[in-house]
Amino acid sequence: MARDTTELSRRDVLKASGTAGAAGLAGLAGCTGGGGGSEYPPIGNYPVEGDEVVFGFNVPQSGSYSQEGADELRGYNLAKKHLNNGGGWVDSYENLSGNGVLGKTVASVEGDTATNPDTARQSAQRMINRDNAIMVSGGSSSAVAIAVQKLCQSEKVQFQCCLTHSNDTTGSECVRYSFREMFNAYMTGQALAPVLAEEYGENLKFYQLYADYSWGQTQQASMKKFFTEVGNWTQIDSVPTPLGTSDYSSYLSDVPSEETDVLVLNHYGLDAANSLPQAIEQGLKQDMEIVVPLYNRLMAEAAADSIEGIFGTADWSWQLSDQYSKTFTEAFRNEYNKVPSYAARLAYSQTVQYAAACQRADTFYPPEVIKQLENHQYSNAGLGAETMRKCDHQAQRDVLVVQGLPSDQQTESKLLRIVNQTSRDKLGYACDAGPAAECSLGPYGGENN
Amino acid sequence: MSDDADAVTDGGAVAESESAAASGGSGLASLRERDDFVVIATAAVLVVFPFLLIDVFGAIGDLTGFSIGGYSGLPSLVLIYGIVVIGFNLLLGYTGLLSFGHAAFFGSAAYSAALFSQVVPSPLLMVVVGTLVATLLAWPIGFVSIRRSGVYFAVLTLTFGQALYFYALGPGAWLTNGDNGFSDIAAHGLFFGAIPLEAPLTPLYALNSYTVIYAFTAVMMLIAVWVANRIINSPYGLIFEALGENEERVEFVGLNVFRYKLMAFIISAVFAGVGGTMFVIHEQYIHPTTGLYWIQSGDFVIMTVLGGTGSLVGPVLGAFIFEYVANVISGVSLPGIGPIGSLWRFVLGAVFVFIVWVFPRGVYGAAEDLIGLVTGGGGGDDGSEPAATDGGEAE
Amino acid sequence: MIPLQVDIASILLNGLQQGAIYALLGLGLTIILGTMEFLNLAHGALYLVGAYVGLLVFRETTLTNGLLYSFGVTTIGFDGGFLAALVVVPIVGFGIGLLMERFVAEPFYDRPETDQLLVTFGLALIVEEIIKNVIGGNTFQSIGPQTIFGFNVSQPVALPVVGLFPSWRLFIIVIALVIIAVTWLAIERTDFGLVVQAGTRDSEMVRLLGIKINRSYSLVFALGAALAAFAGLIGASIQTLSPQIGTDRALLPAFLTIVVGGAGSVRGAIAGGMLLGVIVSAMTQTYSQWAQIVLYLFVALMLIVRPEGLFGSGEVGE
Amino acid sequence: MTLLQTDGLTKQFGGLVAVDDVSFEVDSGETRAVIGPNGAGKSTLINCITGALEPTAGTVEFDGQNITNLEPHETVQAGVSKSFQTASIFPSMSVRENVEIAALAAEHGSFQLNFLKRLSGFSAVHDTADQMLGAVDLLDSAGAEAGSLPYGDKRRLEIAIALASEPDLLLMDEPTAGMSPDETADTVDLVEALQEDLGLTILIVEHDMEIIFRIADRILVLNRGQVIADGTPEEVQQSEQVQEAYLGGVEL
Repeated sequence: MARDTTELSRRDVLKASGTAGAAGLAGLAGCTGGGGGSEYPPIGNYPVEGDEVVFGFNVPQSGSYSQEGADELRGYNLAKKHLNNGGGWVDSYENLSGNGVLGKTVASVEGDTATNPDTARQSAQRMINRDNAIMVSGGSSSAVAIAVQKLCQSEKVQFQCCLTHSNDTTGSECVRYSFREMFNAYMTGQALAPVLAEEYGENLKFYQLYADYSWGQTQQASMKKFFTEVGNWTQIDSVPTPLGTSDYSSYLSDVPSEETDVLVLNHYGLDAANSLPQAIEQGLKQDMEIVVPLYNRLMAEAAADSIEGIFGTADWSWQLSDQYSKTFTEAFRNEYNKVPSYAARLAYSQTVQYAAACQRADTFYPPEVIKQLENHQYSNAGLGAETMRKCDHQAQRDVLVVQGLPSDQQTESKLLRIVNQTSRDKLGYACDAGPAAECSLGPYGGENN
Repeated sequence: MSDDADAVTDGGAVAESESAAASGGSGLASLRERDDFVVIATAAVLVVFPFLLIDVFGAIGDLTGFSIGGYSGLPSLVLIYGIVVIGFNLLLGYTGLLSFGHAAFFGSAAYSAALFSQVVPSPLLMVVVGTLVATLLAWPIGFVSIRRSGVYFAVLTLTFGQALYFYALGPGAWLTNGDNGFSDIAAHGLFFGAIPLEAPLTPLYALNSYTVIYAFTAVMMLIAVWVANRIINSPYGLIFEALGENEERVEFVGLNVFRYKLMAFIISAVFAGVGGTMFVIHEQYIHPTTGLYWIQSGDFVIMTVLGGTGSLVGPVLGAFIFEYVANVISGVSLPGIGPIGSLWRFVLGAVFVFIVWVFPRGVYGAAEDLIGLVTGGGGGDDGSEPAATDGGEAE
Repeated sequence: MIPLQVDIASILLNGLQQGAIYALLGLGLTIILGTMEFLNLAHGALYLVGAYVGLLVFRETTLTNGLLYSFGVTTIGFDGGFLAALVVVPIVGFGIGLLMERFVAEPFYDRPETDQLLVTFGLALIVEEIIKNVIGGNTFQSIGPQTIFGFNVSQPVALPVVGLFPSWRLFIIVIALVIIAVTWLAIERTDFGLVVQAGTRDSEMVRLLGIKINRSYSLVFALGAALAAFAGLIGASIQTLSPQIGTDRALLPAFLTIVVGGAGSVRGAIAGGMLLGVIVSAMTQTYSQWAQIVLYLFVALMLIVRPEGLFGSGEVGE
Repeated sequence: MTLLQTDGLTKQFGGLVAVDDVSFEVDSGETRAVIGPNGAGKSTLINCITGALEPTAGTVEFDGQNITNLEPHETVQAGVSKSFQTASIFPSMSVRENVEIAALAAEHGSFQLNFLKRLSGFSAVHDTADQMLGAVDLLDSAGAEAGSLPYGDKRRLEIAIALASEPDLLLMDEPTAGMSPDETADTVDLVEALQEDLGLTILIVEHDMEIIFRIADRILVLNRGQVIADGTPEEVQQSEQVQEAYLGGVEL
């Protein structure tokens, strides 16, 4: 855990008394002094003692999504730097001062989710119990996000979703203590289906492969729903592949090439960087179109010579002309001399949004911070006007439809072409429809919930 | 053969001759023999353990600047794995059978207890149901595996664990919630929710490391130690040890080797089952990777051998070292090197190879030899293989 | 759906390709286990090392985390191409095998089986962690070549029944089968091979007969290690590389192969590997979620019904 | 009256017939011997009796009960105990524990679910163990580790283990193999002593003629798996077949 300063914990009462011997300690009783603005009762890791507040950055440093994890970490550390010393979005947020949050400098601990929900949960547990993190964020597999947000709900510690696209995260598995900036599979279907119907035509037959966990499952369900509704396509089959598979030859040789018009690869990160090139290597592109519904720049980079003409959707792109996008891309490029992927944007914006909410609530007391985030209208996250909806904590925002560039037009950082930015009014669903219908958030945690 | 139920003089005339322990009958050794000493000693350690690990280590950590203190969940986790490895040691240390599939019993107990909690949210009943499922699973698996030995036994037990793992991950997801892990466990308090598990045991601030869940786990650990100690001091202890050394001779003294080895397997599975249910009550979450994957079975082996297969308590020490390195040392940042972070498995691997190479009888065995040397008791016996136990000492 | 015979043909072809890797792994493990009765759980680590050495030799790779990265090293490896890797990797494997036999295996020959299992289990853990922390925990792309021996292998080739099949995977099957055949001949025909065969039958007898055994022990161990490293190179040319591949993709399949084939039997390792490869590929193309489950239950059934395996002599590994 | 009887006992390993249609009896209280050159099938015969090997044909009856297809532990429970040629003991367990485990099996049968009962409370087991250790005068080193005993003591411990099973018939597989002359003499006296005070029936397998002729009541001579003579030491000595087998053979 990269700790900047020595760990100050609730046991500083013991240290203050200096008695190391076990004997006399039993008699020591005392209430917790210190911690600014502590008119609220203690809950989770609140109140925050000392002059520091700890954010937990729990990212995949190994496994299929390790590339996305590395970019997330860059986004998080950039946000921490700006929160403590100013710069980037912090300068233009009216209630962020640029010297920490509520007078406390932001310290961070890092953890490795290893793209595995169980490892992620243990790592988050250590951040909460041992490092007293007031907020945990990160991850790029929905199974990880769901596992960690459930832990945070029971430990009453705020969770800011990073890269998780499954409908379940703010659907059947939603919790009060978690907010998601990223769009979901349902919105991908809504944005992508019209573009594909127009590009490839109607009444086609499609075949799906999907990563066999929460994201893949809900993604292939949404694809089927909207491809059939919008383009009147029919699904031949939808086959699960274990997360982390790297050899897709058996699955791909099972695809009926004469019958299939469109092959949908619901894979992400390095899984997609394996399945897409292997599909092309096996000559499937000659008989059918291939679609990778969820794209990111790192995947495109890893499979650069296979993405030509391949459609997909993305959360954000550095090529957007929005003022906040420009500031963020510039700050990121100066710090790491490379262009940010949307994994970094999500990490950065979720951290800064949390800090702003704490400032607005003028306390770290979780229930108050949650109320500040709920139904918060904002347009300072690089995608124009957005609303963090109260009923399922899912951000209502635009979605980008993108297409892979041919190799000759690709530059070191420009690999995808933005086809269109589908506006949020043409996307989403009401609180009692789609995934939100299955969501029941759970208590705030304080007595007034 | 006359099956006369001879009069059992409970703890009566200990007919053992005076030179009880091989390591020169010092007073300590004969004291250790008496059955309840082990239980009292364990109880004493259990009372002090959280305070030692969290508060004292924490205070030392704050003084020295290294965060070496434990945190509130750690003591229970160590005891849970302690329960599992006590049982596992009866199979590996005493009977000499190395299984690579005990996660199957740990995980199946955890999942069945979690599912049962939605019907009856009582931790106590969860332990009963989970352990029952593990035992029912252990009987057939044991029955077919016990006939093999050596690498065949290890691989055979491994295959059952892996089959369960992939079932829980894929096709069994309707039951186990697959890769998302099972998290809606409905039991949050003892006696149908009356006493919340997470609540501190006493209102005293200085004792807030003692939670109800820790007390519940400590009691289960105490029972496990008591049962294991009775088994080792029963005919079974003698027979398991003999099986570990010369199976053919055991057959030729007229004992049914197959059924005793099967009992060793089932008993170790019961301990793993209890550990599994306590794990799910403590964590309120279970995932195939922790519950059923073969790496978890491998961790049980590491803990047992690291601690020392030659004694009852040794493996628990191994469980402590393993969990401490995994959860605390991983948070320490050394001045020169920076954060240890995920290097902890490297630290563990190095320590493990060193122990197996130099101290085949594990940390506990090494400590015992050291004490033997220090007290001039002629030193502990030189049992070189791990399956060896101290001669006459039936601790 | 797909006509039946196309399905079966592609199952067999994919099975052969996966089976070839299993056979290479099993072969290495079984001659070590058979000759020296030494249980080597670090066999997977040799596969891992072979893959990473192949990566370093084959192309320049950019790092994103790990110790080297923190020291400012952002790209490692030199553009040697696949040919160089084909030569270098087995040699490196052979060298490591010699060292391992000398410093790890020898002190443990007369220690009980559980000790051998545990020290190599710890060693595998250390190797995996060193690679994970030095080169970084993330996953690298596979290192399949574009052209080799003048053939362009990046395009799929049209095969009669199967239809389009990646040509590089055909090459893998050929290369692997050649190496397996060469190894089999070396063991069946040469006098060094005779020692290996005698060893796999009854290693004590060989020692008693006074054959200068420890020199050939290190040769056998080195050969086994070279085969594992070579399997790592081949595996890494079609699948991604990460520090975890040593256990999931190499160690478990190697042990499953040798117990199905019969511990200590060279023929058994080859047959066992191929059989398991076909089972996995058949299940993946039919009920993919059940593939691993059926694989493990098949091995369990084999161990119960025919404990000595297909060609085993039964007394090795008991 | 006959205690043990084999009828047409045969054991084939593939083509090799190790024991070929052997029928012989052992009367209770008798010291019976089986001799023959190496490879005559003596050990195979014993293994077929104890159940370690499954006979290809023929039956074995003990005390009127058919024990042909019993597992070794069932044969021991029936009253047939065996002491091994190689001192098969439990090296890192104490001498006392080595004998106690056999006494335990004798007292409580081949399997019990008494895993919570305290062993120290089994006074009958401890008494038998002490009695047997006394019989082979190893009582003073009862607490020592069995592995640390000298070879002669290990062989005597081995016999004590066999005795602790309270057998009616004791099979002794070359008890004097690898022993010095005076150790051999002690063992022979021990066997004779056991005969008298325990009233034990003993079946000794040996290829050392000189001992056998001194202590055996009746001798069965085997050669290449077949019975070539069966009778008192005197009768066996005169039979030409025995002389021819042994003259032709290496020994004598």
